[in-house]
Parts: sequence; C-alpha cells; structure tokens
Amino acid sequence: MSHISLYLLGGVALWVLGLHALMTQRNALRRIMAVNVMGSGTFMVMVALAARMTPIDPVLQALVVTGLVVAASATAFALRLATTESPVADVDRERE
Amino acid sequence: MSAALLSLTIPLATAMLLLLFRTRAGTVVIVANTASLVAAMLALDAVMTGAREQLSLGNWDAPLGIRFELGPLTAVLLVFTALIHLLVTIYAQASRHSKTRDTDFWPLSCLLHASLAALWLSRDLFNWYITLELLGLTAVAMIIISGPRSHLPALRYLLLSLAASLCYLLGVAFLYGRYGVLDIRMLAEVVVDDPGTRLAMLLLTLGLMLKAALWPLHQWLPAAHAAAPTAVSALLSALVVKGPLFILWMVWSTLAEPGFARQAGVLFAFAGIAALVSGGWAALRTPWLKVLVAYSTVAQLGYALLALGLLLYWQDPEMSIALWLFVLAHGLAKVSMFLGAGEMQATLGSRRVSALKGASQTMPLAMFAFAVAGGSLIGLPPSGGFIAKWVLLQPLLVEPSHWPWALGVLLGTLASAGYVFRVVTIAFNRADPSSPGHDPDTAAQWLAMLPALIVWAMALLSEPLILWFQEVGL
Amino acid sequence: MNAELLFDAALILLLLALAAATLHTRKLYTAIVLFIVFGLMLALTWARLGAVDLALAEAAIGAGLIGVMLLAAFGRSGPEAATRAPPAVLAASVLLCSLLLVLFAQGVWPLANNSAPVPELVNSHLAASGVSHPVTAVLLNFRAWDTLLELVVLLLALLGVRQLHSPNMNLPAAWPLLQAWSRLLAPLSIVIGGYLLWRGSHAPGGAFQAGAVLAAGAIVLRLAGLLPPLRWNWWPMRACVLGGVALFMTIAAAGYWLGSGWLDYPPGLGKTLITLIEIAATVSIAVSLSLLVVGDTREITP
Amino acid sequence: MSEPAVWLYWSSWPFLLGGVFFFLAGTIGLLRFPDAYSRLHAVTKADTLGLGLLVLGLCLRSESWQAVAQMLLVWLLVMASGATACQLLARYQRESDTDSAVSRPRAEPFHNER
Repeated sequence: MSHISLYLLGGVALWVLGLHALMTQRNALRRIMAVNVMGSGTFMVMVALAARMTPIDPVLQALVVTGLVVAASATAFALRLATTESPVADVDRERE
Repeated sequence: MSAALLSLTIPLATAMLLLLFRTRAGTVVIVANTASLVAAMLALDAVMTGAREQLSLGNWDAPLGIRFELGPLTAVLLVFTALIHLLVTIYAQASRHSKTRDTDFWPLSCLLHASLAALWLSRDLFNWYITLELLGLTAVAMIIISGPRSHLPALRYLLLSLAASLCYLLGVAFLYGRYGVLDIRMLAEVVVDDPGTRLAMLLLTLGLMLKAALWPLHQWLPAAHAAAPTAVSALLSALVVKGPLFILWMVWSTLAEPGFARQAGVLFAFAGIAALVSGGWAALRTPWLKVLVAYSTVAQLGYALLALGLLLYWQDPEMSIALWLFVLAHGLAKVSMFLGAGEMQATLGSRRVSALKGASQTMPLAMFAFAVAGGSLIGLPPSGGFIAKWVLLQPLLVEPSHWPWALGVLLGTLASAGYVFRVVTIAFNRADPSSPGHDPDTAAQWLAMLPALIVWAMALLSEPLILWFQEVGL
Repeated sequence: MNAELLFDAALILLLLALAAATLHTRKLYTAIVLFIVFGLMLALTWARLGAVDLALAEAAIGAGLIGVMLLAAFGRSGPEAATRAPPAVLAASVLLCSLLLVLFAQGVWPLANNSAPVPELVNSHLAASGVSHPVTAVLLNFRAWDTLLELVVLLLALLGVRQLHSPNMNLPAAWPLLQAWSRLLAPLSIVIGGYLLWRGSHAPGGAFQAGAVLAAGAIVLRLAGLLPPLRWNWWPMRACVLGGVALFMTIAAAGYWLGSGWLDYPPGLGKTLITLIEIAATVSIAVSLSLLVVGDTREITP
Repeated sequence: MSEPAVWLYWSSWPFLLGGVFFFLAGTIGLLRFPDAYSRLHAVTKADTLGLGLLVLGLCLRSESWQAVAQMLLVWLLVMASGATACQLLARYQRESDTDSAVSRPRAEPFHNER
C-alpha cells in the first residue's frame, strides 16, 4: 500500500461525505459547503492520480487548477444567490 | 470548419461587445445571430458536400490537446442552436410582454449560444465538463432575471447542477486514471469492459442525467423552468437540457461494450417510459400553465431516453436518428409552446391554466401556436414529432417481440395528448371568457407561432435529412 | 517511509474529521470557521502531493476568498432554522453513501499503479510550447481552450451576481490599525502577485495564483476604506474584466484565419503571446474576483 | 557532512522542540482558556514564539542564505499579521462587550463563540 492509495481513498471518502451532507442538510450555506467538500474530494482523487507517477502528471494538475477556479466561481455565485434578501412579503403563493 | 468556428465566435464576441459598451440592443443580437446562423448553414453545407472535419486545437494532437469534430449531427445542431436562439431573440425584442428587454438577457443568451456551440464541437471529456458548467451557470443567471421569486428554484438548480458536474468530473477522473486519455475516440479504442470502467460510466451517467433532467432525476426542472422569464424558459427547455443529452449519447454510443450497453439500455428504456408517463401525469394535474409546459419537457425527454435505451439494447443506429429528430422537433415545438403560454399568461394576467378560458377567442393566434406545437409533441402527422416517432416505431413494429415497447410509446402519446387537450378544451370554452388585462400583442403571437410552423415544415425537410444520416452516420 | 505513511494517514484523517465537523456541527459560524481551516489543510495536502501550483491556488482562492465570502454570506443570512432531515431520508442517505463508498473504494484501488502516456508527451513537446513549466504549458498552450472557457466561467459568475440587484454592501468605518496594515499589505500583494506571474513560465505559479493574490490585496484595501467602490459601471473596470477573454479569443481567431491554426501560436512567438495572455488573464481574474467579493455590480439606470 | 554542519544540525533540535512546545501550549490555551482575550494571548504566543523558534531551528539546518532570508521574511510577515489580527479581534471583542453591556443587539455576526 502506498500513500497514493491512501489519498485516493481519502478523496472518495470526502466526496461521499459531501454528498451525504448535500442530501440531508437544509441550510443553503451548509449545502454550498457540502458541494465544495465534494469538489475537494474529486480534486484529491485527481491530484493523487497525478502524483502516482514520476515525473508528476502535469495534465491532471492543470485540470485541477482549472476545476478549482470553476468551482470557486460557481461557489461565489451560489453564496450571493443564497443570501440575497428576497422581499418575501409580496410573493403570491405559487407552489406546485 | 472555419464556418463552424465563426458560428461559435460570433455570439461570444457579441456578448463581449454588449458587455463592454453596456448596450442592451436586441437588434445587435438579432443581426449577430443571423450571421451565426448563416455561418452554421455554411458549415452544414460544407459537411454535406465534403466529409466530417477534424481540428486539433493549437495543432496539438489528441492525447495532448483538445479535438474538435464537425460531423453531420454537429453541423445540424449548430444550425438548430442558432435558429432557436434567433427565433427567441426576435420574440424577446418584439414582444411587449417580454420582461427581458432591458436586462442582461442579451449578453447571457449569446454566451449560452457560444457555450452550446463549444459543446457540440468538442470531443474531449474534460472540456465537456467546463462547457457543462458554463451552461449551468448561464441558465441560472438567466433564470434569476425574473426577480426574487425565482431565487429559490434557481439556487436549487445551481446546487444540483454543481453536484452533477462533480459526479461527472469524478467519473472523468476515474476514466483518465484507468486509460490516461480524455479524447472520446481515443478512449473508445482502448476501453475495456471491467468493473472500474462501469463505475466510471455510472458516475458520468448520473451526472449527465441530473443535468439533462432525465427521469428520475428531473425534480428540479419544472420549478426552475417555470420561474424563468418566458424567453428564457424557451431557451432552457429547447436547448440547455440537450447539451448533457448529447454528451450522454456520445459517451454511451462510443464507449459502452455491447454486453454492458444491452443491460443499461433496458434501464434507460424503462426510465424513458416512466418519464413519459409520470411527466405527462404531472402535466395533467398541475394548476400552473408554465409548470405544465415544463413537465411536458420532462415527458418529452422520455422519448429521447427511450430511443437511447433501444439504441443500446439493439445496437441499432437507426435509433440515434430517431433520438436526434425528437430533440430537434421537441426544441422547436417547445419554443412555440413556451412563447405562446408566456404571451397568454402575460396578457390574461394569471399564471393558472384555468385562466385560459375562452383564449381561443380572445387570443386565437397564441392559442393556435400552443395547439400546433402540441400537435407536434403528440406526434400528429405530418409534423416533425410525427416523423421522429415514425422512425422510432418502424423497427418496433416489424417484429412482434418488440411490440411491448410500442405500448410504451402509445402510453406517452396518450399522456401528451391528455395535457395538450386539457389546455385546448379550456381555451375553447367560450361561455365565460376571461377578459385580457391588456390588448393582445398580435406580432408577438405570430412570432410564437413561427417555430411551430417550422416544426411542421420539418416534416417536408426531414426525409433527405434521414437519408443523409443513414448514409454517412451521425 | 513508515513515518511518511503515518503523516499521510494523519493528514487524511484530519481532513475527513474537519469535513465531517464542518458539515454537521450545530452552529453555522463554527462550521464556516472549520471550513476555512479545511481549505488550508487541503492546500497542505496539495503541497504534500507535489502540486505546488494547486496549493497556492487553493490557499488563495479556496481558503482565502471563499472564506471571506462565506463569512460575508453568514453576516447577510438570517438565523438558521433548526430543521433536520427526517430520519427516513437520513437513513436512506447513509445507506446509499456507504454503498457508494464501498463501490468507489473498489473502483479507485487499482488506479494507484496505472500510468498515463500523456506526461511523456508533455515533456517531449515542452520545448515547443514556449514555457518551461509543464503545468503552465498545459494550461496555456496544450489545453488553452479549457483555460479560455474557464475565464468565461468566471465572467459568468460575475454576470450572475449582477442579476441579483443586491444592494451595495455597507462597509463599517475601518479602524486605523486595519488601514495602516492594509497600506503595508497592498504593495506587498502587488509584488507577490507580480512575482507569481513572472515565475509561472518556469516554476509553480501563474495567472490564477497571481490574480487571486492581487484580488486579496484589493479586497483588503476596499474593506479598509482606502479604495473607492469598485463599480461595474466604470468602463475601464469592464475592460479589465473582459480583457482576458477578448485577448485570448483574438489570438485564437487570428491564429486560425491568418496563421496555422486555432489557438496555435506562431513559432517563436509562443512565449511572448503566452506572457501577454497571462498578464491579461491575471488582471481579468483579479478584477473579477474583487468585484465578486466587494464590488458594486449593479446597473444604475440614469 | 562537514564538522560545523553536524554541530549546527544537532544544535537545531532544542529550537525545533521549543517551537513545537509553544504551538502545543498555544493550542491547548485556545481550547481551554475562558474568554477571548486570554485565548488571543495563547494563540499569538504560538504564532510568534513557536514559529520563531521553528524558523530559527530550520535556519540552522538550511543550506543556503536565500532559504534563510525567505524563512525570516515569512516569520516577519506572520508576526506582523498575527499582531494586527490580534489587535483587531481584541478590539472587536471589547466593542461587542460594551455593546452587550448596554444590551443593544448588534447586527454583525462576529460574536464570541461562547
């Protein structure tokens, strides 16, 4: 067993933890954090896969840099969307 | 290829210019869209006369760089995207009820167009992840144009779409870890059927099904699509959900081994029938007009899923043609339906289905658009929906052992007939018509009708299209 | 070797514990603080796995900027409703997740010893790419299209926030100490940002990390009240945001219609063009991120 | 390794151990101390002294002057930012204390955790 296997397992464990929280939590901020934990798990799998060979796989690392920026942008948007005051008073009931 | 690239570049450049100069001129977008449509048609023409083209971005060949491919299907989809975007922007510019005129709808819809074009052209698993993310973010940003009421469904959509992307990305990571390539065709050459690959395919499939709102992962769609402004709902239902569907089709039709594909195909086909039935049932019961149309999207995606399932189950390439004909016909019909519904809703001042009483009298054009589009969704001849269903049914009817599947199609047809006639009967109830709040906007109603007319005209065009697809493949 | 494994195991357990605590602790504020700690630990993990580029990006963006945004979002959000998922959902989720965990563990286990052909290709073409750091070569040459689209994603996040029409943030008057400190910090962030950008061509670093550091500097200055409000309405601001994508697109299109191919840099010009793109991208990322965190993105109609 | 290098290597141990000790002590203080001010006290001790000793120990082991300069720079920055952050936190705590003394609820969320 090498340290790569450990990190791979850790990555999928993080992903599953995030998924569990996403399904069970109700608060918007917590769900956003849950998605971020899922993302971190995915990235950990990718970085560990990159580190399994010498020299380290630069393609996977570059993909993770891209993925990180994409995830961070989406998170920033989600955070603003979740906490912008909505005038609840004049919402006519519209539930399906 | 240069025409296809032009068709991708024009909307992107237009979005940049609109943002830089802070203009919200719809006419600029319409002109740019026309140019993009012409470019897409030139690309289609090039593919028709020549052959499929490849482009290695940056001249780095596939395992190192990203590959674009312009085949028949990609060219048709480029034209389809540009056409639908053009129709919707003309409506959004002309309609008095369009709530999108003085907003960021214009640059956002251009970005949507560009990201879809990038998705159709790309053949790289990771690049698809970014285009999917682009699609999701644009969709959410466009939904919230309609104001605070849409924030909650938009947030749910955003979170689910993010989770779905990560599901997809984990699948991509597994595939790369196993085979070391990201290009779909190179992957198809080396892929073997083992548990790890199946797991990766499962992850890809779950992520894409959630993004495409395929049953049973469709729950987010009705609220999100119904909450958006009318022009946006039309774009979302007609275009956005088709992006992940394209990737799903691509992944399964190129990567899955026959044995595995047969097993999964049955599941897809059953999910498709379930979508047809449950989506149709929900559309029959909802009191809200736009939610009804949105549920009809869920139901109609069931046909695509059924076609995908049967494609995998029988390994019959005819089914791919049926799938994409459904997508084209549904896209056009759904634009018409959403625009007609939005126009009636805005004029009558209520979101309820019941408010349409007597609409055939007060707003005959919009109602007609709705009904004509509904006819294509049901599959009445000679509409585009009919042609698609015909291509799907032909192999089903040849062999008696396939007849149970035809029963599923029949159920779906009945369900869609049910919700279309539900609206139509209310509209023809002229005893006590609800009076419109404003004057009906005739030009806008004609614009809502236009896509429906095109979908009926598609019946005439589709025979050469089908023959061409059969000849050269998709 | 054993000591290293011990360190790795401890780090992973710590990460898992932090993630679980973040997601399930009772107080939201504690959760956010733990999440920031989680981000920093993640940066350490990336460094341990040899991904220095990523460690820099994670520390600056993942832990830093997202942390600030989370705290700001916490300030805006109301008290947390104490709703818990019904036991049935909880049980179903636990069951599903354990199943997935077992599946994934089996799926991921054999991957540790595989290898991919691409890194060797990268190395053999590195000389032709114009830069000597492989990650930068992949980001800005071999897979430059990904990077271009990623800049569009960042732009879209900004556009999305614009649609919210959220009121301007009311920043409290800053204390003199903070102001003095940010006066010291801002030039430092410019120096570090520039250094990271320059380093990117031959060592870990590059546009994203540099942009994030610059954005952090701008945000601190803005919070200390030393910068005027950052407005979308001001055209140079928009030009900076759009500059990265615009330049990238121009180079791509010019390469296609005048030169040898889409996103193909003419021989000899590779380094220059990459540097130009990196500078534009850095500015674009820095301004976009600052606008996302502390900017005024509304449209003020005259 | 040459003679002075070996000597330097061994002499770095006390510094490193001292650094670890201060970090541990700071962490325990953070967890166990009753109020914000004493917790801040504990944490900043860990930052300045603990990190300082670690940096000193590592400097003794380092091979080049560049590395030494970089580490010293890091230490300086951490110390400065730690001191500033400590001041700001303490000040915030004092303001919210006086506020809650006159029982005016504050809008900001950054209350002490307890």
